[in-house]
Amino acid sequence: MNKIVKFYHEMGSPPSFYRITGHWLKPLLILALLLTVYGLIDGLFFAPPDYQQGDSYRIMFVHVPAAWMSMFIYFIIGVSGIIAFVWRMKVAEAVMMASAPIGALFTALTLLTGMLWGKPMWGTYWDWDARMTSELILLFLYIGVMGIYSAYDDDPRKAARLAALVAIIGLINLPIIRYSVEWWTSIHQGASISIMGGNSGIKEWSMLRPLLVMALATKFYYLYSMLHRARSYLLRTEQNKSWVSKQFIEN
Amino acid sequence: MRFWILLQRDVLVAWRKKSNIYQPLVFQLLIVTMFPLGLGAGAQTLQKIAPAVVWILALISTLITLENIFKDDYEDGSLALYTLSGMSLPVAVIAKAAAHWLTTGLPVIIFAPVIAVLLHLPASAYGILMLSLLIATPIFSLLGTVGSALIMNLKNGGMLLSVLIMPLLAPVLIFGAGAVLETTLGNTPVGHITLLAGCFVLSLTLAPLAAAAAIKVNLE
Amino acid sequence: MQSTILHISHAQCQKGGEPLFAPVDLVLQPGEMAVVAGNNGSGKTTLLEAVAGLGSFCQGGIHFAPDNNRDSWLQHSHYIGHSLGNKASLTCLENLHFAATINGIRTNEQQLSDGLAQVGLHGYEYHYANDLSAGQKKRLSLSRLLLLNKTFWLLDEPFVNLDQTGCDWLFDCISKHISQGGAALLTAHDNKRIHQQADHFIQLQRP
Amino acid sequence: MTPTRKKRLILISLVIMGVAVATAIFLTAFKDNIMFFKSPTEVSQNDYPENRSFRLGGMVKEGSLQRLENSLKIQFTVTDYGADVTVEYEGILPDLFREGQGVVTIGQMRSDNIFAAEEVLAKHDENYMPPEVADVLQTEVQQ
Repeated sequence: MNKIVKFYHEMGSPPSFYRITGHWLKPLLILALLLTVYGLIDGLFFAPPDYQQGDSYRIMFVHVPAAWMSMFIYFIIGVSGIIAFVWRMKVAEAVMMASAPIGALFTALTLLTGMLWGKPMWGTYWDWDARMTSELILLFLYIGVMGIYSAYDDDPRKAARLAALVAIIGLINLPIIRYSVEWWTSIHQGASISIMGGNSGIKEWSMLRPLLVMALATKFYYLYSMLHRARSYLLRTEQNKSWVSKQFIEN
Repeated sequence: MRFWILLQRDVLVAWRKKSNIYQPLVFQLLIVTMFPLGLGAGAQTLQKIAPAVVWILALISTLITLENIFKDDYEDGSLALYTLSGMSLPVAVIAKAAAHWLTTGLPVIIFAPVIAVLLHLPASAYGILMLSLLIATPIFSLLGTVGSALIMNLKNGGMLLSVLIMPLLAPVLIFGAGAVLETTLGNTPVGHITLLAGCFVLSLTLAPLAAAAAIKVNLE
Repeated sequence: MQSTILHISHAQCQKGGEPLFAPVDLVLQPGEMAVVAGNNGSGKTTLLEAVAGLGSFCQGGIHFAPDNNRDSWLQHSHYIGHSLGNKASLTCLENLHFAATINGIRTNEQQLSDGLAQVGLHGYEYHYANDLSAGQKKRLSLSRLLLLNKTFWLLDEPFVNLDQTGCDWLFDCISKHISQGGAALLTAHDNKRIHQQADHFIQLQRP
Repeated sequence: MTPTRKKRLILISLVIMGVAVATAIFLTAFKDNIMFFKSPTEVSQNDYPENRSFRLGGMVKEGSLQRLENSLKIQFTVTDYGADVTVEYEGILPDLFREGQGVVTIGQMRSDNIFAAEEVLAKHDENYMPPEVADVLQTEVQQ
């Protein structure tokens, strides 16, 4: 138990956060790359075609993990926003601001792959149904968080606190996205995988496998990219602190 | 008493500068003339888009006035007067929002039938149009205080304010324009109006807190 | 009165993550005046705003005896900053009325015009604040001090924009306030006279 | 209780109350169920806007798809197993358009009670499986 508490405190201080996560970057990147390559090959070549959609459904192996990430990252931003706002923790600010562009990227990827999937399957690139609209709003929220931060570029601390406030307000969108397909009957299908073990979704292991692998790969990629950005964020905002200059002397 | 004096002062300030009140309306009128000119279309097409256009115009003309809710007070220092008076900040925010609604939301509601006539909105929908705006314009003002508080010491914060506020206003637009549309189609707008009312209660509860938090951060 | 004491201990303000000035200590009791001096950009305004409650300290902080309650501190202090807090499109009377009411003080028109007369704005009751000169605007905001009757006055460069008689008047005004058991914390970067009068003199220095 | 604490308590209870009221309102509204579609049953009861586009959603009835002679038009029946509506459409159907599958059509009701679709969108479900599995499932169902 003591070890966990100690680890928690270490991760809260910028220098030890910087030092500890430095060791994680390379393994994370390698894991992310390997899993992506494996997942894509598995999904594109070895998974069986769908009984309805044939081969077109394979875009799901990018679309669904990206969609999960778009929401997962916003959740992380919201939580670290709360921590940054209430306890003014610098590392939380770094995690929040480092996550935002990655989340925006995954959201854009979700929308794009969704459109490419929608054209042949539904017959349209875009339909203003609740799921798509709320996902688009999620993209605007990411842009808002980054926008308010960059607007206050003369004072990063204040910028981060205001961005945290925007992120917390935006959390209200997450349940809307999640339940949009259930609350409004719309063209978008329901969840492919249900944690509660619903009666629908993907049952075939050979189809599920690449999806799960890709979900893991995107998580690792996010971790790698987020930590990488968070570290440089800390270097930038703490550039006058002694630990930063020590880092540069060591390298 | 503090609530009323703040409300009264803001209404008085707006009243002294009447251009703030009528300019959004002129703006609406100008934009609405662009629609028939740009579409080159007859009454039927206009009628089709009328619910959405009236609503979007109400939204945009309010949006351009949001920036100054706190910015003016911040610049002339009177923000310090009420933040340091010991008055509860969320209550002050509600007073500011109420004053903003009285000076921009209310004129927009009263003016809405004029816009609706120009777009050939069926007469049956006028009541619901005004009702939906009556519930929704306070939401604009309330969420506007949040946006305005976030950008109050930025020089050009207007665009950023739109980016921050628009996603939150999207559901309001969907339900509001939806209510009007359903009425023109002969359906019941009750569901949409109820959702609007829910949005109003939610923003009345949370927006003052968020705006107060933003003011506090901005004053640090 | 003796129980209300402002205690600033080892306080520092930050801008962009960097401390602005070396730590400041101050104990201000009723009947005392403190003057903050320093070059431009040394953080005088930031310090005063933080004391007033408009900002925050990155290190140390203020303690308000006896109960260190923010509300009671706000109840006992009034701050006049660079932005004077007058609404340009309201008349002098309306501005003063708003300031009094928002601070929970009921006034009648006679009291308000008396307040204006005291700062030499007699006859300007129905002029818009916008139409006043810079010095008159300053006088308008200073009139709040007399009306609100708070113990601690926090004044940011109060002598700027005032003419000679205005400066003399304000000087007397502050002296009188202090002799009656009030206290003042003000910034003045080059006013020798007030520097000499000060019970506490704080020269802000680079950290 | 100190005044500050009391104030905070009042504030928190007000917020909880506000959120609760809002949630209650939302839930009643969702009970009314705002539909983006009209179902064939609603259409058969004349519960649809006249002379105006609306969305009709349902299942494509098995064996109902046919090509009209001497034209590019196709005709099929949309059903919700309570009522049927005949839909006429000219254009390319999406890949997923199948008999027995969900469909969303946007168009107007003609006076001859045929729904003239301007757009046909296929709605598919969240089940993915290889064809063989689907076949097995199919035979199981038939048994």
